[in-house]
Amino acid sequence: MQTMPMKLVTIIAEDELEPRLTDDVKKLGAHGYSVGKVRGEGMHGARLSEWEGENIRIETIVPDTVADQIMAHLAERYFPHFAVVAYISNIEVLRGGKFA
Amino acid sequence: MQTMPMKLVTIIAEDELEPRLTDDVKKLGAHGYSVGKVRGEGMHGARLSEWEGENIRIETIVPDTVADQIMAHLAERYFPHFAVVAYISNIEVLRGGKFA
Amino acid sequence: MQTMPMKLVTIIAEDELEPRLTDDVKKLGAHGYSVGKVRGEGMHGARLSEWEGENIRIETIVPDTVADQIMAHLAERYFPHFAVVAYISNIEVLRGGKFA
Amino acid sequence: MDNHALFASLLAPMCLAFILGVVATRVKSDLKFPEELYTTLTIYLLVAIGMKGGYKLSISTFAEFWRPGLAAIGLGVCIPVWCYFLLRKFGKFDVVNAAAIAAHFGSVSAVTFSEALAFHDTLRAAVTLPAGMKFDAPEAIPFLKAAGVAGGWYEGFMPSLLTIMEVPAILVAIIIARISHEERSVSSDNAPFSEVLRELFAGKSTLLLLGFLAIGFVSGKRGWEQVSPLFDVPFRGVLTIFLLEAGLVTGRRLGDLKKVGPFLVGFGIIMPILHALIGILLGKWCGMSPGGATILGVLAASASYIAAPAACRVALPKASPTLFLTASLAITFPFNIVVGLPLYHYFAKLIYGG
Amino acid sequence: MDNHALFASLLAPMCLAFILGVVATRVKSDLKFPEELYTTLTIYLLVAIGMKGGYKLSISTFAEFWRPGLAAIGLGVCIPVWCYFLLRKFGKFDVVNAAAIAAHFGSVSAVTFSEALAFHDTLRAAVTLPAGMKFDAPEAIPFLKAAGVAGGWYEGFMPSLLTIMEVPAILVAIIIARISHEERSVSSDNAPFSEVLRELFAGKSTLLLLGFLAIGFVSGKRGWEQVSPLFDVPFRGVLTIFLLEAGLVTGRRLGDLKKVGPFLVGFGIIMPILHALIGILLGKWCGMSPGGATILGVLAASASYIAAPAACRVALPKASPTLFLTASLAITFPFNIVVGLPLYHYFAKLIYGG
Amino acid sequence: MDNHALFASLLAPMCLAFILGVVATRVKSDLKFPEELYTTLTIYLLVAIGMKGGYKLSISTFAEFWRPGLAAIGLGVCIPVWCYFLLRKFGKFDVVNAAAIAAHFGSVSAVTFSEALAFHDTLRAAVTLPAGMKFDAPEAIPFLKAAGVAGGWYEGFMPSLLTIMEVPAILVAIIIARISHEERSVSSDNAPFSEVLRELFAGKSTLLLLGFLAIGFVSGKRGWEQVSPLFDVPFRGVLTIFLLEAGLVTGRRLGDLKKVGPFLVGFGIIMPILHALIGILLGKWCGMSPGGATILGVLAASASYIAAPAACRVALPKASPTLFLTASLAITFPFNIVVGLPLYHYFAKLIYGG
Ligand SMILES: Nc1ncnc2c1ncn2[C@@H]1O[C@H](COP(=O)(O)O)[C@@H](O)[C@H]1O
Ligand SMILES: Nc1ncnc2c1ncn2[C@@H]1O[C@H](COP(=O)(O)O)[C@@H](O)[C@H]1O
Ligand SMILES: Nc1ncnc2c1ncn2[C@@H]1O[C@H](COP(=O)(O)O)[C@@H](O)[C@H]1O
Ligand code: NA
Ligand code: NA
Ligand code: NA
Repeated sequence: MQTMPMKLVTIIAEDELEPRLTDDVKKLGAHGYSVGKVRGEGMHGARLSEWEGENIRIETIVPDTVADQIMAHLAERYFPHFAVVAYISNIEVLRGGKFA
Repeated sequence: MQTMPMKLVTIIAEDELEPRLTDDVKKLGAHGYSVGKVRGEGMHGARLSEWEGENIRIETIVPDTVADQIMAHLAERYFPHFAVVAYISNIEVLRGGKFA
Repeated sequence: MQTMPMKLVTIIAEDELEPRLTDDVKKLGAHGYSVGKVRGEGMHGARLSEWEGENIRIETIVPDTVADQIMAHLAERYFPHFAVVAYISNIEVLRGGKFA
Repeated sequence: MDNHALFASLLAPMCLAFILGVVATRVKSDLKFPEELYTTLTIYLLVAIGMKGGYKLSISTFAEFWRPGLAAIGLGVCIPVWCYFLLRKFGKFDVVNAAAIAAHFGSVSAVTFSEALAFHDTLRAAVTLPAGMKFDAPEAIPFLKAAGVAGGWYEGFMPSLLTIMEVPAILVAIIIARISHEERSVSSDNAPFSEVLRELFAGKSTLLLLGFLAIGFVSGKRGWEQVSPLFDVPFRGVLTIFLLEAGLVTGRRLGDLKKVGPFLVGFGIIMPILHALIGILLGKWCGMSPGGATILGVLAASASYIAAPAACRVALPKASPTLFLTASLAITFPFNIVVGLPLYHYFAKLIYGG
Repeated sequence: MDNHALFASLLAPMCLAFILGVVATRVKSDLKFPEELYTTLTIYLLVAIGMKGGYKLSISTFAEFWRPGLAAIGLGVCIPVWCYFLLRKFGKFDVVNAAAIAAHFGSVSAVTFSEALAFHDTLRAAVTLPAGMKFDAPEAIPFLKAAGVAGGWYEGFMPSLLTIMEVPAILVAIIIARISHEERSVSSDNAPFSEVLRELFAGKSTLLLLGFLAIGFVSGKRGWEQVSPLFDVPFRGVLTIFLLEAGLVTGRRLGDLKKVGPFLVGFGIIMPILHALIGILLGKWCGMSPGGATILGVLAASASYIAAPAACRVALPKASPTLFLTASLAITFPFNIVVGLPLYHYFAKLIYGG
Repeated sequence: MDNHALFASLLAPMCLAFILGVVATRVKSDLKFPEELYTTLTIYLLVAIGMKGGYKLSISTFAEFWRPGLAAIGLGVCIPVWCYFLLRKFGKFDVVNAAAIAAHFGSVSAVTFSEALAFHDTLRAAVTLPAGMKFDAPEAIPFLKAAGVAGGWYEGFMPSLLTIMEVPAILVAIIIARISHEERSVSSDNAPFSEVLRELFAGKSTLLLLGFLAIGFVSGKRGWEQVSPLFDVPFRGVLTIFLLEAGLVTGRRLGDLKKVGPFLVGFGIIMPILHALIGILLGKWCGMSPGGATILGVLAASASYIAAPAACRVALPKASPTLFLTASLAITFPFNIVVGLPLYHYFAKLIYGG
């Protein structure tokens, strides 16, 4: 089995942003994504229940360049105004073509 | 604290496959796993609500060899027919023996 | 975009421990965390439904030293008595200052 | 179409809630239902339908039931056959997709069925009865029956027909796919047939419908009285909430209409009309009441979106959910709920001369 | 304050459940509600309020309605203006935070409103009626009205006022923020105004309230009868469960009281009292019944925690949720539920001379 | 065993739904309940039981209550003691596991209790009453009482006994574990005793039961009338849904029976029978009605699966959930629901001579 290196971009954000963020990652070149629900605490205070709003956790497997573009886009459009956290990890996948 | 390197295999798949997949990873040598719920979009279209079916996200911490076997097994049995995505990441754990 | 290396500590534990664990990670220096729900199986048997209790999955982005302290703390206080699994991964973030 | 039928369909809270759901997605509302609520409402509807059907069956006779029962099976077996050939021949779909769509149109939708019952109950409430008599009292039955199509009366065993019609079409469609040449060559990919059978009968909708049909039958009137405050009294309120959610999902899927092409859109509207007509005629031929025949027509017209998708994912994993879900959820389901019900009622009027 | 009013507020299961929720967080109970249950209960309450309001509106006349309707809009427009200036001038809040808090106090809380209705229904149940007459029968209305403040009677269109008052205050507050100098300089950060408007009217609470108001209005009595077993009969039980959850959330937020400072705590108690007074006086001036005027006062006094936070997150993303949520959830909401209701009832008694 | 008792247990929808749930797991159905639904149903059941119990307690006298109350505490204190010694001596379990299992058998199950109430209500419905009298009317009570064991009448304060019996057994079992030598040596691992106490009384089941017992007591008849359409009327329907889910979980756990060994299987069947007998005799000795004594027996026989597991995880983290959950969920719970209820009813008949 020959695995290929790929980047995993994980975005944690307010759930109101879900439609915008998933649109954006698709436009920037991601061929897919997965979204889970999380609660959390950070600089913007606690988001631990529906009353306070909750967070989503978006994961998308993308090539290096797309990962960089997503991060740059987040830094420009979202970081200044919204409760958004994002990070990149290195992963190995099979069928690299599916994500490139 | 002496940490040990280990592999984390993450599998995203249709929720109908959960019992099969967790059985398989256990048979291939994983001593445990965790499953969360996610929604998602990919090649097979959107799986964003119960009507369309939803996805699960299985994580299992395993030694290198088991990780490879799991990936090979997925590539053979699941990738051709089902909406399944999988990747490996490098992690560090304590108590390496728990996972080997 | 200049990314910075950071550690991601992931903790999987019984949901009863959530308040204690999130308090502990904050005290040890994490500026934020996210919590999702997972089910799972491991040494302590299956935790696959509310009847058996369920698990949570805490993620916190922290600098290296804090990651080590969290792991050491878990090893001392939690591993002997509770169903807890934890691992560290390397990630890249923007705005490193937010997490340090 | 008279006023009552119009109210009973278009102006009833159920239908309006469905439309509100579609509107909400069009204005990009942040309204969304937790998935767990959807699952919970589905469980409720299936349990409630099954339980009530079982109780009603326990007070029906075999003589009344056997003919409609056979008709229902016949519809379930035949509909997927002609759907498959039309989809292959004129729709140019490949084997697996044609079979999967055929399975959906041959099987049935419990929610469309519930709407049909609610529709008839509303008709019933509008019948003029002797002073002081309530429309749901047993003494009212002769008057309702006498009112014919407008009386809204239907046989109590209708949920049994729903249950009967759920599985056969899916089985037939899978068999068609398996015996066709193309599919055989890749059959090693597929789950064994026994597995498919188990999946079908153990599938949640069949299991709940069949299981609670049995429970309702066995525990009879005494059992029904214990649970009807939950499973009967608030039923239409729950259906309203469910249809709001159904509208949200349908609205989100409307964008897929382009993807599936005009053939499937036309197919998803014309076939239900045809199936409804056949169902009503068959119902009359079996000696069913006008209401019962209309509901049999609705069952024939409705397309499954719980049992069939789950079965197709296992038995025909190469079929595209975009095709079969869009056809059943975004085309046939709203058509039946909004236009179909009063239309089929009108057919019944013509056929029974009400 | 007489015994009935006291029972109707403090000893009713709803209020006690709220207190139990607060106590549970104080003793660090592991009791928590699934978020999906919260969402489900919210959907239920909004649908039920809207639907009942629409039905009641369908049996009201425009002549009764127009004056209270205008009064409600007036309150929604004016409250955020004076709140904003007080918060800026005496509270020393910056533009965005002052505007966001003002939006919350100008808008309304559907749960506080429901509690106010339940409170009045309980009063009503205590009125002495001719033997054999039920307090919810139409014949009882003249007796209830005759009992004045103690009769607990209110106009059926109150939920329409709730709906009317939800949006304007939020709009006004956002406009104030936008035209103020500080904010203009960073306006490129903000969503365009059209987007804010869409967000407001498509926001889930407005959409459900408005949508079901329309559905209730259109489907009228027949529609109402179909769904009232779910949306009316168990309403107060559901409210009890909801208030238990509200208590849990309020309890967890009590710790934030320190963070927001004494000014906001005082503001969150004094302003509701003031607004309630204004509301009741305005209601009387519009010719409303004592009960209706009290409820208008409650609407004015209540602070939003569904529509306003969602809108502020989009339109004023720099506003601090800790400030506006703590003010509305941890201060004003419990104050209104526990102390406010009987107090405003007492005001109405003084004003109407009951 | 007469027909009514048989119907009341085996053929009632609740019990059949439980069996359906077990069957569903055996045929590997994809039917599963969202966890949130389970939590919601649990909250509903506990609130409903507590609230009704509080209301009924508010119309009971202390003279009726004190003896059964003491008996309940006595059972809660003694059962874990003898269970512990049997488990240590004959079962060869270690200290923590023996204590944890003893805690489960000494504490009680709210669902088994609810089934016992539903069982008796069904009996009650079968009593022959003077024409026109309803079995739940106050006038019927003398007739029900006169019918003895078959009358299905029981004291209104039974939910208070449930509440009383929840905590003591868990406390006693934990104390036993702590004072035993083995455990003391590792006591530094354990949560301090004060923490355990808090955990017990703030645990969700105790908090909801106790809290709503108080709310029901304080808000009395007027409060009860406001919420009974949600907490009383549909109760048995909700219980049916809950038992379906309980069946699913039990079914999945049946595979663990092998793991726990034959001793625990026998223990989980024989001890409940013994405890039921003791409970019924004690109830008679306290002057309780046959129905009340049977239900006290059921409480003694039932094993906890909400409060006890949560407490053991904190206080005895080394105890194995496989052991205590399999014993209470997969053995004792189904035994009590399916076989136990009619059996204990039969015991009551022998003891009271009904
Ligand atoms: N250090 C962190 N590690 C993990 N998640 C975080 C961290 N900081 C913030 N978050 C998540 O991101 C959300 C927004 O963060 P913030 O903008 O800091 O309030 C929080 O609600 C958390 O869910
Ligand atoms: N590039 C991706 N990154 C993250 N998740 C993905 C990606 N592609 C697909 N997925 C997830 O895997 C599921 C199946 O993918 P697919 O087979 O491509 O439809 C989707 O529903 C997503 O939840
Ligand atoms: N190898 C593993 N990989 C991923 N998750 C695990 C693994 N082992 C255990 N877990 C998770 O950690 C929880 C507690 O583990 P344990 O203490 O081994 O029972 C389990 O319920 C799983 O959710
Ligand atoms: Na059909
Ligand atoms: Na207000
Ligand atoms: Na017991």
